[in-house]
Amino acid sequence: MSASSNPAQGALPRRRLLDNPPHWTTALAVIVLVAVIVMAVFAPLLANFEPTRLNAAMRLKPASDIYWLGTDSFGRDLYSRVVYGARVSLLVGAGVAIGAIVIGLPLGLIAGWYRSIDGVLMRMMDGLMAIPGILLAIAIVALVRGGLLTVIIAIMIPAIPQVVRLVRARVIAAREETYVDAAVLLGTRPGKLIRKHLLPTTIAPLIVQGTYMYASAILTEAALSFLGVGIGTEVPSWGNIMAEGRLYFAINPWLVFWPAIVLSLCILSINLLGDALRDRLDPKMQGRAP
Amino acid sequence: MATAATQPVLSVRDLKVATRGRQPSDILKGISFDIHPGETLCLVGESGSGKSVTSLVAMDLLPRDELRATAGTVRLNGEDIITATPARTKALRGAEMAMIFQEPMTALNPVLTIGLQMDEVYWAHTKMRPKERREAAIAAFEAVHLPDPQRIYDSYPHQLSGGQRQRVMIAMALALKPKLLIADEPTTALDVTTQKQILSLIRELQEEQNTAVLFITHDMGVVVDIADRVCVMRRGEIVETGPVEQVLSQPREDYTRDLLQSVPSLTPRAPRASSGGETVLEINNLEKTFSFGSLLGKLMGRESRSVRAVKDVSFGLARGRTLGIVGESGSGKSTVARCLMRLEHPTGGEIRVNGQDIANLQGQQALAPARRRVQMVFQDPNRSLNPRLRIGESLIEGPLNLGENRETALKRAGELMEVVGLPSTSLERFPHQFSGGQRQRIAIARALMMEPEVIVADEAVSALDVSVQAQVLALLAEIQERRNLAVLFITHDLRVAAQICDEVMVMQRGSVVEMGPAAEVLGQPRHEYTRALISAAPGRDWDFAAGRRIAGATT
Amino acid sequence: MASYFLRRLMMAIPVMFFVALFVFLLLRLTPGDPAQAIAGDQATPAQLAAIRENLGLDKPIAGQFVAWIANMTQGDFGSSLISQRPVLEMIGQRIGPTLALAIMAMIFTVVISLPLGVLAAWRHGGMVDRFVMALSVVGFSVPIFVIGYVLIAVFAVNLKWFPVQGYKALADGFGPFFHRILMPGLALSFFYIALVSRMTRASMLEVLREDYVRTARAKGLGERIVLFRHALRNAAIPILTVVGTGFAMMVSGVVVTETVFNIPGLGRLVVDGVLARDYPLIQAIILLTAGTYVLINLLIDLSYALTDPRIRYQ
Amino acid sequence: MSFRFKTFGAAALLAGSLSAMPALAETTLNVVMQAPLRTLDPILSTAQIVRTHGFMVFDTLLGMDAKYNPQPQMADYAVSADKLTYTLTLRDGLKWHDGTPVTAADCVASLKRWGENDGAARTMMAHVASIEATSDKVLVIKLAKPFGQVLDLLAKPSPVPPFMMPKRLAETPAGKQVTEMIGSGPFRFVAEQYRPGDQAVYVKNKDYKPRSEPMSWTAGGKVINVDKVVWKAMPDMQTSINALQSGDVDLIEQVTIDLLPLLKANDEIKTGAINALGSQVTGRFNHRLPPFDNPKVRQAAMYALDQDQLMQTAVGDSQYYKLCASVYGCDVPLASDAGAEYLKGSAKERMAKAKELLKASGYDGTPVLMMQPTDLTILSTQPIVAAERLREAGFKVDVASMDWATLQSRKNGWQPVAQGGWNFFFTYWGVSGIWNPTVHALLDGSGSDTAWAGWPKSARVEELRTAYNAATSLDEQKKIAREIQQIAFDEGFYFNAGEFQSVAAWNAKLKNLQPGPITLFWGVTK
Repeated sequence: MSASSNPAQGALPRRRLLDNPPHWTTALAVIVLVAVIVMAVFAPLLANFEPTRLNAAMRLKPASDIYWLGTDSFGRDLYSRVVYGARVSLLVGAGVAIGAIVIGLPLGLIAGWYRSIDGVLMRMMDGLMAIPGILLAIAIVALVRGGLLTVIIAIMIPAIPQVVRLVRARVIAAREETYVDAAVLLGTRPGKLIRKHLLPTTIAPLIVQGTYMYASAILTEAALSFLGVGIGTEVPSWGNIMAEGRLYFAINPWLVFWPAIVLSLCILSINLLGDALRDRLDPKMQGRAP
Repeated sequence: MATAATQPVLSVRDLKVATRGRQPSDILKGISFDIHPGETLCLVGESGSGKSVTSLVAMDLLPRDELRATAGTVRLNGEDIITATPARTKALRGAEMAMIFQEPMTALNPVLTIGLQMDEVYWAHTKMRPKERREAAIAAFEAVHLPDPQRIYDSYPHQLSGGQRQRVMIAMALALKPKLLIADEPTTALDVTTQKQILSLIRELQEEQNTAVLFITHDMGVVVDIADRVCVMRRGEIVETGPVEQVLSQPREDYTRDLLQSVPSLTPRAPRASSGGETVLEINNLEKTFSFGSLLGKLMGRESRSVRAVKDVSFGLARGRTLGIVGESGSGKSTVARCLMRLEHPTGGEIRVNGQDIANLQGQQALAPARRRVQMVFQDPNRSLNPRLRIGESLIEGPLNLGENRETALKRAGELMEVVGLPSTSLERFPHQFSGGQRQRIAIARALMMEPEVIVADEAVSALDVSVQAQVLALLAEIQERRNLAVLFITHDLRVAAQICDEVMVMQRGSVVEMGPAAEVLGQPRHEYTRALISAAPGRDWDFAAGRRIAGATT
Repeated sequence: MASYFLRRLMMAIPVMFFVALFVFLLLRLTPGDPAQAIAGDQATPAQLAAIRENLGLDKPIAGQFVAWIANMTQGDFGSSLISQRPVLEMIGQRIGPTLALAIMAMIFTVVISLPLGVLAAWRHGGMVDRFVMALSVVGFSVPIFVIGYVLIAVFAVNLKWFPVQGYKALADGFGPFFHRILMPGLALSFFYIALVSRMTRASMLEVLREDYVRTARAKGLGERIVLFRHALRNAAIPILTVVGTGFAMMVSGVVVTETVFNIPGLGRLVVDGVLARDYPLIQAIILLTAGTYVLINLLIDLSYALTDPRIRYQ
Repeated sequence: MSFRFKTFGAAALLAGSLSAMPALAETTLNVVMQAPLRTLDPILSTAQIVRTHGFMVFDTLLGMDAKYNPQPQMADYAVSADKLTYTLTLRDGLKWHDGTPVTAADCVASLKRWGENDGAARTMMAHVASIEATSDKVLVIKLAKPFGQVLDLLAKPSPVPPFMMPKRLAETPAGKQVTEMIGSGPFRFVAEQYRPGDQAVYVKNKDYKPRSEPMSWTAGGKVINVDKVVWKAMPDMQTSINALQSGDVDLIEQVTIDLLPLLKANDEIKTGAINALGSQVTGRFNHRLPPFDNPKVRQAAMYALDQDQLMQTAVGDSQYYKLCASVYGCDVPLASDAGAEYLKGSAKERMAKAKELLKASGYDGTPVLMMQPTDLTILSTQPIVAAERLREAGFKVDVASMDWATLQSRKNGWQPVAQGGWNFFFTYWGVSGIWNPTVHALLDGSGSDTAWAGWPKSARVEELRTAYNAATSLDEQKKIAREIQQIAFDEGFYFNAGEFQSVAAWNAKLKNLQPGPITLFWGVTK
């Protein structure tokens, strides 16, 4: 049955994306994500207080009409901080995903196409992958002063090899396609060939991988903050809200749970979206882990 | 040999199968047929006709989450498979009915030994003891003429050749002497010489055991060789059925007739007069050796392994002529093509394009003149066009590289589309919107955009159904005529070679064994290997065009 | 097969060298001063300079690197700048709990996720399948420390079934050991259960579509044999691969889990080491973890060869 | 310096990894200390945990009693009439943990090493002509010029106390750590069970002969009533509290004050201050970089910052902090209200004054780079609170978050902010480390590169400090100290952000916990 080769294989990503109505989980995920993005963009309107506004007299208060989710140990409004926290978390996720792709994509294309460079480059990537990301991130955050950019870079560096590997694998697979041979025969030079024929094949998997990196970056930021090496407390992120809240877990566990719930929902949605994208962009990958 | 008096082993009535999902579509639209003991029924049809699905229903192996039988009965010895319990069909499978599949490479579990996989058949259906099972397995391997059955028993599938694996599959299928054997394109993936052996093996065992065989194929030649009766299928329906000689010689349906007409004749066409065109491509003493062996291996003093894929190949090709390279898989014919296109770097010899040796040129710039003169059409039309680019973009890629301006290139592309029989509006569309045959036309148009003097066609029609194949071949011939092209045609199919080649070169294991005018090489082969190839061609004693057996041919 | 293994082993050398170089440079370019960690925050610059000189930190970086590599090839990983104890000894003291935690988590993962994944694939679209998919998405989405805190809040603080924290070595008896490792092990394995069950499901789904599975069914074999003998062994390679690359993620999980459950393992040692700029200690731990990662992946390559004769006879 | 998860830096723990020893009615005290023990040399380290460790294993020649008076401990002392010769006579029965007797020569070597490492001791050594052992039992310190602090320094429980160790250890070079723990103190260190950063184990030194006088701080008889003390590090305060409630742990040295309500309900747990002295939080200006190189800008900042707000945010319950002007600690003999005008009035009034001063100062809007340690809870809130106040006053402030180790190292440089410099940060000091101008590192007015970070320069302060060292009467000392304090305020040496009390929690089974300048383990019974 030669028909077993997927008939959708040749179809365009854009087309497949809109083919069928989305699963209800995907719809829900999109709604949650839109809500989070609205939260981030309109944080000043939604928040009841400045997220950094201290009130030493109102420390660790339970939820009330004024403080919808209570206050933290600085007397800051938890609700407002959670709302503002969306900004940092989304930024970290976007920064990491985009950064890793921007750096990893050219490296992957080069490694996949030029065999002479492949060996050395991939050994370097293996080395980078062998260092547990969290240790690398801890060390890097300690390297430069803790700040948004540092955290993004620290989380991004261990993510780069993933992108390089993914792109390289795609390029090597695509190189076997006869349309690449055909392009060579048509006199297309390597630069244009990579750009026109190889690069596009990596886009769909990169979008999918990007969503997973996005989600995992937010989680890693939270873990770093939890370990005390994240973004400084002046800028609220869900991670450092939880990290600060954990000291008072026994007094008010909601200091941890509220940001945790929002964080988990957000990541859940990104992951669901990633799954949906993957199933649509690459039906062969259905159900495969990131 | 089959008589209607005996009760059929398999009786299919009004079988309908549909896809599951929101918009079910019918795959089988109500088909009926019977098979009697000792009889071979061929289901023949082009891709998508539903012949494989029929076999899966009979085995109760339909992928449940994709397809389901919506109506009809499938009776095995009178027992309806569709309504039988899974436990019952499980007991029948392997014992009463058995199946062999198209791909011997994937049909055996790669991580288990052959012996264990054979053993499972006995283990599942008999109460034999381990020792008896082993003896039975070895005996079964002997029965299918496998060399050294003991060794085979302990081997893993990857250690066997394709033909050996298919023998193992047959041994497994027939181990318990089932009443019904279903063979789904069992020889399609094999070389012709192996195919011939497997077909005669199936015949032999069938006669021994009086098995009913349901044989699925797309190859009319195979039908001639093996069928007692034929069902011609098209889009989920049986269009014609009857004894093989009757269907082949007096087809009632136009579809059947067209199908038969499309089968190229094995008899070489009349030689074309040499046009006296100049020689545009000349290959001298071409060599290609692949070596495997890492730097590390060399450091450790290990010999690097190497394979001489092409040994001392020389030929010339003049404008207006077609040279065919024929051979089985692994003969090096495709490597020759890739070397002369400089997709591979030859390890020796000369490749002269219009007199200039390009064997050692490096870089697109240096190769540009040769690239323009020599273009290629690939085997699989699904893979040779970039699915993400509009047809127009694919077509003008080469001209743009040569500096042609976009408008004029697009204009030429539109004209060429009409030349290959497609509307010029096709330029705006994407490859997946075309059928395989159309895509191959587009690929040809893309090659022509470069205004080449030579076209290399590497198995360019092998992936196409026979009717489409005929149209594409006709197109190629027409274009060659019109543009005075030199064509290098690489194929494993002697029928195709016989119909379009002026000269034929036969390759075996990297070397040229015989070369000369097509009529000579294919008509009076001198070399033993060529003779073996020809005698293995399925259906060679049937003249499809005339609808009759070729006098004097032996069965 | 030996040459296959040897080849993979040789490839690990440049990888490890790169790890060493990278870690060394990263740390030495990091501001922060181990002398301060030794002398305390009230120490004066003069005191710090004396300590630095003593530790050899005033020497050129390239020289320090070469000396470090040279010593290491002789098995000498150096001594902690802070505690002055041999790094290997310190690691030895802490590795037990970490290994115990990691191994328990792996056991939980395998015991729970393999059957789940196989069942989900077998009854594609059924209840188990939905459960596995839901579990896997949730498992990827909830931070490990939140899971830890929830477990503690429910099972330790409210139900009082388990101690809130702490660790007992296996040498103290299996009962106490298991009692304390169960919750951290589960918290840590949550992510992996999600990952591995999802991978198993996906891999099985793919394998179940293979021709040889159809062949096995065509022979009239029962589903159990088809699933576990024919399919699972073939599905094993991607699963093993995930387990191998998952090791790096396991390390992050371990660091956090050890903190939440107060387990005196390597994870905490390394975080402390980074924060105190204890270079030899961090270098050794990162190198050892990276080495373990490389080794695990090497073993997994080896296990490919064991599951797949095509690789074995290469 | 260390990485601390918890408030006040409690550290980590380790429960079950003690190898189970046969408990023959042996009493073991399981303690969660405020920080994990990572280094052992109590002369090289200024960290409180190492000092506490020092008092376990080592002894001092003199001890300090609850009235801040030096008293005999290992040695009795005699002072010559001209106050230039101090004769110390070792008491009988002192033995090192390796069994050898303690000799005067050992003590001379120990004092010399101490003199090289401790700041105040170095000052003293500048006045010393000779330290010699005149016999196995007697050592004599001769001063070249008058120095009023000799006994105080020999007895000081503040960093770094002059711990006595055998000569062979005391001869370790100044910058190198002593790792072999052989002292003559009331506990022996169990080296095999030491896991840096995780656990330290001490057993009762059965050869130790306590003095006969009653216990009072580090003076008097150190009577040990438990067989073993185990320090566990626990990075999570919640964990420590759970362990205390379950009985796994007997004592938590420092409890996060916000969590005290959790313990109040439990009758089996007692809480209270066992360390009599609090800790002062100090906000340090960098006098070498703009904008705080301008005294007027510093003054504006002094008015803007608010003790009460800083303390309330950091500590919460006002029961556990004190606000006072004294730079030497609120309850020490030298305490005074000099400079109190900077703290008087409502927060609003002071803010108005700050705005006014800043306007007048010629502040050009140079941003203040404030370093914030994220991993040290007790110091992580102040920069946030302070930044809010400074901004209100008209400053531009950048809060740079970093880990404590980075802050520690960064504070030692004075390059421009763009190249990694700093303007302001908070730290805290145990009162025993700042209780007079000799030991108070932040009052160093030399402005020299080797001074503690901040580098204020005041010739007058230096004169006064010299005078203080020579002064022998308390009244004279008080007068000098008062003047120094006033200058420190006027010149903006640093901002005194108040004094917090650490609170311990323990199982009610423990009795006779001794108050002290540091946590002491003598006297306690279980």
